[in-house]
Amino acid sequence: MSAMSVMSVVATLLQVVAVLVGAPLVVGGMRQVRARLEGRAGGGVGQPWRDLRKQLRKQQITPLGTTVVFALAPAVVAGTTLLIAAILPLISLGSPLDPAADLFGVVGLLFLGTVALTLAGLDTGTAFGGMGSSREITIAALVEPTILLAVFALSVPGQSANLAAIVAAAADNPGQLVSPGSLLAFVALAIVIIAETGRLPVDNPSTHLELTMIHEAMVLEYAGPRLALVEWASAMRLTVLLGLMANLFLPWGIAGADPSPLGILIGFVVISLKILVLAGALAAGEVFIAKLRYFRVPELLAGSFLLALLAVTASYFFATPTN
Amino acid sequence: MTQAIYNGVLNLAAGAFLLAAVLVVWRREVRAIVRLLAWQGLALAAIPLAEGIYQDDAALIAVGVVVLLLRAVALPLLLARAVGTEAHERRESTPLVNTTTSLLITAALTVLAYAVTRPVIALDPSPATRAVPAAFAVILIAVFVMVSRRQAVSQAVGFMMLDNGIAATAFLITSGVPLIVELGASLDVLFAVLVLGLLTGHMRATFGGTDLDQLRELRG
Amino acid sequence: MSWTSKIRRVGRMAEPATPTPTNPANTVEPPTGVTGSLQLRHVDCGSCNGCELEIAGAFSAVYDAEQFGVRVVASPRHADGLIATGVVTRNMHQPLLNTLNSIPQPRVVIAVGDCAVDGGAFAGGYAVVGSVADVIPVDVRVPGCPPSPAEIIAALRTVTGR
Amino acid sequence: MTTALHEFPTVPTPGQTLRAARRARVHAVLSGGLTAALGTVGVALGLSVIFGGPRELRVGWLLPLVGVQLNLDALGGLFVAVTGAVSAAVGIYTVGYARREHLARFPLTVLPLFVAAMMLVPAAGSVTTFLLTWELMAAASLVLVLSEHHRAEVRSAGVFYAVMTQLGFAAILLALVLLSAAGGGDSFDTISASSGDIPSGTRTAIFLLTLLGFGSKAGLLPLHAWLPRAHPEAPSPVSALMSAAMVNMGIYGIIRFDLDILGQGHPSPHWWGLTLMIFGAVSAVFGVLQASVATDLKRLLAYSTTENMGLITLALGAAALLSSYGAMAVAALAMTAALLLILSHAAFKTLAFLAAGSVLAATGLRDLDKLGGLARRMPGTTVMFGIAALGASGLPLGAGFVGEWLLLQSLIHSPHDDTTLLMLVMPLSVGAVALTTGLGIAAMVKAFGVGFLARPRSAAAEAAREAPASMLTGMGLAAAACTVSAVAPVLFGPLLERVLTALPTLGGEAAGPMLGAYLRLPGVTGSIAPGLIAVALVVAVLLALALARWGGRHRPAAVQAPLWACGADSLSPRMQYTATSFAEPLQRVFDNVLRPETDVEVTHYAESQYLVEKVTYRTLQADPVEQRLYTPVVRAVTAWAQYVRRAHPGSVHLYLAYGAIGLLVVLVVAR
Repeated sequence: MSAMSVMSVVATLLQVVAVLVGAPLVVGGMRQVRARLEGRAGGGVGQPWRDLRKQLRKQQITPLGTTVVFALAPAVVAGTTLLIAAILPLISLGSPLDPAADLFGVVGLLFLGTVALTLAGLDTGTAFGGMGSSREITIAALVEPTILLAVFALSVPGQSANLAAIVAAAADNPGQLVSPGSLLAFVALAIVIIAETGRLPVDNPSTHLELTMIHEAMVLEYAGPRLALVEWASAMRLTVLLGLMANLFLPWGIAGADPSPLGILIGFVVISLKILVLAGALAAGEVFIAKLRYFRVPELLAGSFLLALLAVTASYFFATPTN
Repeated sequence: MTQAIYNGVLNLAAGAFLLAAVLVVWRREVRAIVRLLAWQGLALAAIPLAEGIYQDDAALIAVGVVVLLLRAVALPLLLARAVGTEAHERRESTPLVNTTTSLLITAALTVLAYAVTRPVIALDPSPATRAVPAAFAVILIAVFVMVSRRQAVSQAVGFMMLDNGIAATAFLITSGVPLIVELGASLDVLFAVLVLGLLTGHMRATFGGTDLDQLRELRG
Repeated sequence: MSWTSKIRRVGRMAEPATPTPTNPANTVEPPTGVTGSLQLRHVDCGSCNGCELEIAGAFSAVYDAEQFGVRVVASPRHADGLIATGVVTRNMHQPLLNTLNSIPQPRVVIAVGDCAVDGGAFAGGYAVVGSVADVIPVDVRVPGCPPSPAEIIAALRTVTGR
Repeated sequence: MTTALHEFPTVPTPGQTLRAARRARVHAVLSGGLTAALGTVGVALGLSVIFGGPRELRVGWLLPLVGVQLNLDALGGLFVAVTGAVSAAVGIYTVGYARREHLARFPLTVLPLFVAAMMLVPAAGSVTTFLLTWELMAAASLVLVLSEHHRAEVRSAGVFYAVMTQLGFAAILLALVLLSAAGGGDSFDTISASSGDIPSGTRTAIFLLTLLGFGSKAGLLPLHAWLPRAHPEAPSPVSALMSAAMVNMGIYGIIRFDLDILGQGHPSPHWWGLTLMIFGAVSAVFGVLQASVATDLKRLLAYSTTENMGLITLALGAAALLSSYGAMAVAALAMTAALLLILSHAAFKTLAFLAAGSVLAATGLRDLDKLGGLARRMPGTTVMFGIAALGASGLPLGAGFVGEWLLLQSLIHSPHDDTTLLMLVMPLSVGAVALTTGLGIAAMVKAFGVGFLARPRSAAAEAAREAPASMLTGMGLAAAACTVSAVAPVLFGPLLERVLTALPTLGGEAAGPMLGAYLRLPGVTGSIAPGLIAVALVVAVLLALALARWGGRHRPAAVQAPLWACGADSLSPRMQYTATSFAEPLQRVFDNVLRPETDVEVTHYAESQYLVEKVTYRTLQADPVEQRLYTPVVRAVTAWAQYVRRAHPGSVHLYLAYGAIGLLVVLVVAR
């Protein structure tokens, strides 16, 4: 594309590298916030990185009877997440991949990762693997309507579902951001992101009880480098989704389509701050809530669907003439 | 206050107003519901306050202040006192319609509200009238809450949401209600809540709970 | 909200950490060479649950073993080591071996409590195969009946090196 | 299949067996080859019509009075080409399948006939010809469904299919008779020219009747009941033809008569589009819900057909609705989505049914609860089904993705200035499409993950072996089509553009979306590049694999180890999740719609009620629409038939008298 300048490529590469390096730190920060609120000292922000480095040095175990699906699923989850990190407007607007996939495409890629992991859970042929996959796919199926409706609501002001257009429209017209449609979409999207990344109250990421697991149950058989990839990928998913959320609703500070080096620097610092604040808020909120009973999760998702529907309706009907 | 800020505040208030109603449908904890009602009162009060400040109308600001005190503070406090201390009274344990279905019905009601208020907006398109569908949706949702809840307090919340919705519609369509009218309406609600408080007390004394289904026993 | 004020009032519960053990005589090289990260799979081979309580205490807010990089995990595939308690009963003999074999290399075995170290009060019992050390090679021993959380943490820190 | 062998009670001599085997091979090759050849001709013909202009053929002598009129235009050409492509793949596949499954000679003979009939339907240029070819197609397919008529389920499915297809035909017959009467002619051209003069009451009647007739052929709710019965019971190549090609004829009928011919005169009223959208959305959601809880592999695929036809109808409805509001550009988008969905659905559904057929041939099983572990035993088939499942789930890199993306784009870009209807319908439609996609993913993960991965759940699955080369080749063709529509829909670009231009009533004059390497939408901002995504994803996955090698020199050698059985020695395959348990959460969530019959029975030991002897869990997922809607109707019809039976005492004389009286009445009335 003509808009594809050297600097926008640099910004995109920086995004990918920053997500790769920063995602474990985000998770470490969230665990640290939780630990401090619980009165513990906590393992420190760098703990997930230590765990990752250690897992990468451990033996790889392939359970007997599994196929290439089990072997490749971690790479597919990580790959889709990296690709999403390259598409999203995190640091700058002009990712060369932006015209290649709009928000629907990004959601599709996200689900592709989820599907890869659920298939891996089934592939092991263990009771817990199947259980985790069944639960994960049920939640994913119920999350999809909310996500797509929220995308719809967000695409109304910018007249496009392409991410750069949505974020640019929001940045140009900050009044839209406090409109009911935008707020409702924010809440709806927050709920589905929580559900998709397996955070409380949908899933408890730190549970040890197999019977209460969703995401963890699927990956019980992974060891060593593949486990490292799975955990890395889930940290990256959380990070990019928080980044997406931050820039959809608080677009300030993002560099333009053809950024200057200073713009990239500012964009990088600003998005890091936004993600850290959002992650901290999420972790702090989790201290106060317990996991929902699995069969009450559909209620939560029906609620988020309602909010997303209201968001679309509101953004249609409220659409104040933006002179 | 500039036009843009006025628009923003009005939209925000309408959105929060509607959101509070939706959350009332969602939650089962009676205390949480009462708290949400207070938030809704706050959003309601923001409408006349914003209009008053925007139009420099002292009477409207006064109405806003009255609404704020009454609906965001006084009434929720009174209701909170009516909530029983027994565990089974603090939760809508078994609503007549399950939560998922309630939420879907709420969605349908809201969409309906948006559809039927189109002509009203078309009469006089302004930022205020554009928010009317939200207020109207709250009225419909309130009726639904009253239909589907068992606890007397949740019924009262439904009733107050109904009144909030009517008040919001009035504020938005007429761009302000005379102080005396608003006072009258609000006092009406206040009395209703007092009476409800008395009634729940009596019910608790008689039946040991405030589940309205038990009223059926009164039938000879 | 009452929870927020409680969080503020209590503040930090965990006791300040003592210096990292550095004496090479009684430390174990971290299995992978990465310090400060140790995931453990716990196996109760036939314990009286005294050691379990103390282990739970070690991971509580007061002792907070997590600050030294130690975590208990659900799957042995995710673990670097086995933390075993109690004497090995006949019924738990094979499961103990299965669990150990499911842990990817390199791995450590930590025996917690007198029973696990040398059989303790149950040594020679008719349902007992032996202590954990009799059945599998043990790298770290934590004697005591039961050992205190502080002793358990001290032993764990000789492995994590943190 | 064991049942097929039971038909030969006497043991044949070795010489006979050899000769029979050779004859069977010749039949298989002849029938399959002919089918494939017909298919190839169909593709060539379709493409030549699309790019070269319409062709006409009149055979006056074939049918008395009116003659047979064949008139192939771009729209018909598309459907002929799709049918041809499906038939080509199915034909090659049949060569191997017929021998493995011992297909009888009769169905093998009818197979090419069925394909020919299906390709004649879109080529029909007049009402009579259309009705003739339609009935030919229906009859041929019925014969094929009944191939394994010795099984009771097949006969029951056949009865269902026969009744419903004939009722549908009656509706179509009535509609077309009305149309040709009002339009003043038999040929479609004549009717189109004068369709503006058709009074609105007649138009409405024709619309409703065609919707009924063609909707039942396309498997739309509530006329879908035959589809999940007949498609699974037919031999798999026939299932593929029916599910990937024949159902399209229902869609063709709706486009041809309701949108094209009736749309020539004046724009259709808003409620036509709306009705189509509602039927489509309800069918899509219901179909996918049933698919997500189905445990029979072919039944699952059949319900997925209902789902996809629903989506296509939704897209058609959106196109009609939008064009009735004058939003031609977006209407063209919706129409492109519908056409692309037809193409991609044909590709992945052919593949899915063929793969299910090789599983059936290898194991004799359709029940997912008994399958599993096929990935190691039938790797080729597993890959094929994986491609099909990815296509059906509507995920990126899958065949269905681009079509669904276009549909969503057309829904979110509908104008929303002053039209309350659009403002209400479009968000709800997006919700319906999204729910369909989400549940579709669950259904396909179940079919692939439970059916092909994990460990075999029965001895039959354990003993499965790979399908022969001809079957794999047939599947390979369909897989290639899937891949093209997944990563390079650009190849379909010129094709769809020609078809769109030939449909002037649906915004054909407005520019359709540009299906280049980047799909760009005209008039609105929005683009996607499926090929680029595929390449980028491969790069990203390689990058992830490279990252996982980091620190590899410190790592002990990788090993294989038995599964972690929570300390126990081994896991029995029975401990795995089955299709039933996998779908149980969804079944519970949608309990109100699906209304499954579940039954838990706990037996205690006589000694103590605290000791459980066994727990029996039984669940039956029937089709709730069928139960609630069809059962009363069938019961009423049966009761009425019982009543009428009294007039049938068995006396020939009485019957002759009935005839005579009837004749007299006709003479008097028609005087």
